[in-house]
Amino acid sequence: MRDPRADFPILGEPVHGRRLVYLDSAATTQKPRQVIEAVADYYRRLNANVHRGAYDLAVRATEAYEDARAAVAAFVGAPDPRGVVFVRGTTEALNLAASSLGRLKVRAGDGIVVTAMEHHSNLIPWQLLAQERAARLEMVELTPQGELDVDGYRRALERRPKIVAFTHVSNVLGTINPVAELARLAHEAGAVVVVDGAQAVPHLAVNVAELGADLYAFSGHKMLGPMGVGVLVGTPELLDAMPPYHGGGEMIRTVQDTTATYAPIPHKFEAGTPNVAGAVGLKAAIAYLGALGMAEVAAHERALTGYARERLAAIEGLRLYGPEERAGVVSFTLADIHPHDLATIVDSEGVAIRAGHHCAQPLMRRLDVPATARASFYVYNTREDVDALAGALEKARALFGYARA
Amino acid sequence: MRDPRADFPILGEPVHGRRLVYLDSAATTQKPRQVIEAVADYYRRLNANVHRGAYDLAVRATEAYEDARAAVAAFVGAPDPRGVVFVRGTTEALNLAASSLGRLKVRAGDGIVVTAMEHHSNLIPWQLLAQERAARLEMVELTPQGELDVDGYRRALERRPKIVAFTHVSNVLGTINPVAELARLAHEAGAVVVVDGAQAVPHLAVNVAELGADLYAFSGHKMLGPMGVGVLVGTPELLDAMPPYHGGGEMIRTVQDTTATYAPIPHKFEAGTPNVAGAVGLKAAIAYLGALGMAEVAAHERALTGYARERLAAIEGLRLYGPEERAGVVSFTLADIHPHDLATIVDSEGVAIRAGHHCAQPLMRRLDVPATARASFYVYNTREDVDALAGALEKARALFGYARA
Amino acid sequence: MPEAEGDGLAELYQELILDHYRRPRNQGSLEAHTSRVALANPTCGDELELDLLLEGGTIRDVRFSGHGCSISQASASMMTQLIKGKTLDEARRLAARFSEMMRGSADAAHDRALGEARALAGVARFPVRVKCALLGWSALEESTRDHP
Amino acid sequence: MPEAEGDGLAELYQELILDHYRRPRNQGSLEAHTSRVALANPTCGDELELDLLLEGGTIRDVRFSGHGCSISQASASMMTQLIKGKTLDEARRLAARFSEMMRGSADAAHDRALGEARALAGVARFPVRVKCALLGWSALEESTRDHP
Ligand SMILES: Cc1ncc(COP(=O)(O)O)c(C=O)c1O
Ligand SMILES: Cc1ncc(COP(=O)(O)O)c(C=O)c1O
Repeated sequence: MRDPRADFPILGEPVHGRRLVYLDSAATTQKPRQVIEAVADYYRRLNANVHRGAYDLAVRATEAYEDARAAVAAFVGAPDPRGVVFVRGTTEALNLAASSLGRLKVRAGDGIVVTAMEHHSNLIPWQLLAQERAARLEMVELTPQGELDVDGYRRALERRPKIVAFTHVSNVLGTINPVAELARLAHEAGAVVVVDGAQAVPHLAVNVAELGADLYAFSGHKMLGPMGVGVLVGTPELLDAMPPYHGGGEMIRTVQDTTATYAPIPHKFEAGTPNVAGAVGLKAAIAYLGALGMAEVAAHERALTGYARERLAAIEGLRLYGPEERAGVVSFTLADIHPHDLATIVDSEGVAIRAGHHCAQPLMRRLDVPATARASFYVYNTREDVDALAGALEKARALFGYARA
Repeated sequence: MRDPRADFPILGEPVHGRRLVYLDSAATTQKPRQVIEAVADYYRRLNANVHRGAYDLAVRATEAYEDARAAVAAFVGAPDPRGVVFVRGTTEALNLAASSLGRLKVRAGDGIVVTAMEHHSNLIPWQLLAQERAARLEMVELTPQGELDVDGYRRALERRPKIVAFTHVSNVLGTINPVAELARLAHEAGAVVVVDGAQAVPHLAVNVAELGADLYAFSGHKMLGPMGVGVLVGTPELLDAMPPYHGGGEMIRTVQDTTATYAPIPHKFEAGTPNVAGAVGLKAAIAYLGALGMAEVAAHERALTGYARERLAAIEGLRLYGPEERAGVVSFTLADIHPHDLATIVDSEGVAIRAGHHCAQPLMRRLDVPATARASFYVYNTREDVDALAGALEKARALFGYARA
Repeated sequence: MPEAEGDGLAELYQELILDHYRRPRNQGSLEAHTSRVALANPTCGDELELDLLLEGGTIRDVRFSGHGCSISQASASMMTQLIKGKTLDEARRLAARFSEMMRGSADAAHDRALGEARALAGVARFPVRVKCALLGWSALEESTRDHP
Repeated sequence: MPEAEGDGLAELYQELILDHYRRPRNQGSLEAHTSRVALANPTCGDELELDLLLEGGTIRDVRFSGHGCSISQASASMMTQLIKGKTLDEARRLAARFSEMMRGSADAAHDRALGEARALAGVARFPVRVKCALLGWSALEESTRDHP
């Protein structure tokens, strides 16, 4: 993969007088100037509201917006751009899914299956739905290695749940779930499959059609795109059948005083003025990733993650979580130093890592830790970044009174 | 008011080889370079995910986000920034309000009151809620002048509805509703008051505390801000009592496998990664409007609207809709020329106006037209823009075979 | 046919189109109809209802009503002229041809089979208006979807 | 007190603080308590439970449990030392003083009334960590809110 660092202005901004070593891309990624410029350029040249204007600017803004939709569809292998719904991010996508699918499918006593490695965004919407509908929410456990317990998953399917929701890639352990297999099993059991792709689309070549997910969610801001734009991809048949989510402008066909009929997909799910600039920026991010090559991106991360696991494992008292085979996320704890203290200490060396429960409290309980420290990698990270992290962790050990190994 | 046109790069972009005369600010406004730069600068210098990081960048991003919240609170007179919830836009704000208030307040047979001048975004969410809860949705009619029928409104209140939702300013007629009085009456009847401020906050000095609205919604993109950010302002007491909307990261306190407790406001309503760059851009827009002076902005629009009404009324066959006293929105029809044709024709002169039902089909039925043409004004518009519109409308008359007056 | 020139507006609003807009042919409804389809263009609020009387695969009669811009009304009016008396297959061929013209095909724009509807060739230069010109044809498509 | 220097980390993680982190004073729970309050910092997952035994406006005994970073644990530990045996009014005055120190007040940072808790003055330089240092004090505030 070509070295893209020069494209990221923020990497030139010193932190505490040091070079920024940004290792928190699982939370949000930095943006290349190509994306920053695409957004600015949209506002400078073709900003207008979409879908409603008979004038030139509105036509061009609408084209830009629909081009972005087509680019997203192509990037994730969605056969039909009508299956691409723009939302704010993964969280909104999953709430939309839970709310609309819930009304379509879930009655009292019905089952909904999630896993113990879900981000809160793929858990709380199902909790709320289960509470509202008096449905049964079941959580599939993990193996000691931090992989999904597929036997437990099969058992959960025997009760024929209406909906199965799981993450493609764990944001804590890096575990990559066998989505195609899990989806096939769920379909055999008659369930609709909802996949949280927030940590997958940025890092792996994803093809939703091959995976067989009925609904698939991800965020633009985690894949070099702007904040405030994300995607729910669905099969047109399912989206067609689902009742609308938000009511408002753009999503209607005709409106009477107390009733309305709705527009075809995807517009049925896009009430109100969308984030057109965000979609345009996401398209630029997709073009950027496409030029790097998703296979190369994945290989780069794999190499870096392997190196990081090696370097970190050599630190005395450091414990790594999660399976060997994984995406570019490394969670760890170090002796009795609380992850929050670790984050503060490595920050003083310019190294940005995350500490906490990573919005995955059920998983934390299973790991039997209140929190972990997490380093996550992306296209702009290097082996030097890993070295900087390792060095900063040694400093933490020293501050907490541990002798150098 | 100082002339701000030089700040708007898009106004220098020719349309069909002509100067752009942008008269569709009620749909979305153009952006000054100060806002475009604020967004780009955020990504270049301090982008990170908020509220979760122990490192320097995350702290600075969080500060920027919370500073934006404080700026919004100050701009609309919200006494407490905790009452400012960031959303995508007015539509999401109103859907949040309907969903959460619905669960808090509305049981079968309860009443919800709206008006016949609502934008679909302040109607469909209440329709959906009424259908879901078997509640009664009542629509207050308008006077022939296009103002709210306050007697009808009082009668509707006699049935003691749980929720009253109305717009501050009509996006079609420009009618400015007497929000403070309407809110007082609704409160006396025991109702919660939800106000759609999408067309008010950009154009008038708004003070939500003085108005007495319990919930008040508006969009950043209609007030020089970026797309993908908007606001629901509420009294902290009401927001505290309201159940959460989206489930996900950031909005929780603790999460068990099948239940969770929620964070205090405003975070309870801000699940997932927010549009931090959008909030930062909105703050820049507020600073820009503040420097122009909202009183000056309102006066500028008033003068321009008066001039436009005068110029347009002089065109033979042209019919204006709505009251004399109004915000900077002018809806009209011209002889038998369909508004859509009008928009196409004036576009060829570089003049961007909107044609259609303006997401207000119930109002269109009451005006007894399928559509109107609409010109709307903002800080960058001038008398020359109005002249260009009037000239282009004469061209439309000529094309449709009407003799020059 | 006039060639597109200048801003294209003179072609868009040529007399024949305005004539169909102001005096639509085959306007109204058919008491005896075999199909009735109502369509709306949610963007601009145009509405159109199309009644067909089909007999043995032939369009015996056709009427339309509704309201909308000059393009949608004129196009529907011209369409009714074209399809009356035609077989379903012929009508579908015309619809396909008209679509091609809307996508800018010069060949289609010179196809005499399209009759007066060729006056609408200039709409191709106004992408947002293409939907208007297609509204009547879309109603036709929906009316005949379930026929062989 | 050591003055802040360099990156402030040496001050933040000085021995006294690590000692309280590793050997918290007054840890555990009180079987006989007049209040029990559990608080969490949702950002980092720190959790803390504070038991108080109040008698006639005086804090007779206090214990805390939970888990969290060195700052939150050390701060809670130091707090329990400070407030044990104090009246509610005195404890509230200490809480206010501690807050001032967290907002950077040099005056508060030299107030002997804060005892060992003064070692936490350096936290003021780490804004995200201020919440950690305040967690125990927030639990105290919540425990005593309904008392006169
Ligand atoms: C696995 C996973 N799901 C969902 C989310 C939520 O994404 P967002 O905050 O963009 O809505 C995240 C990121 O925080 C994530 O890592
Ligand atoms: C009065 C009114 N309400 C609501 C909206 C919807 O705002 P948005 O599209 O930003 O959600 C608009 C603008 O389209 C409006 O004019």
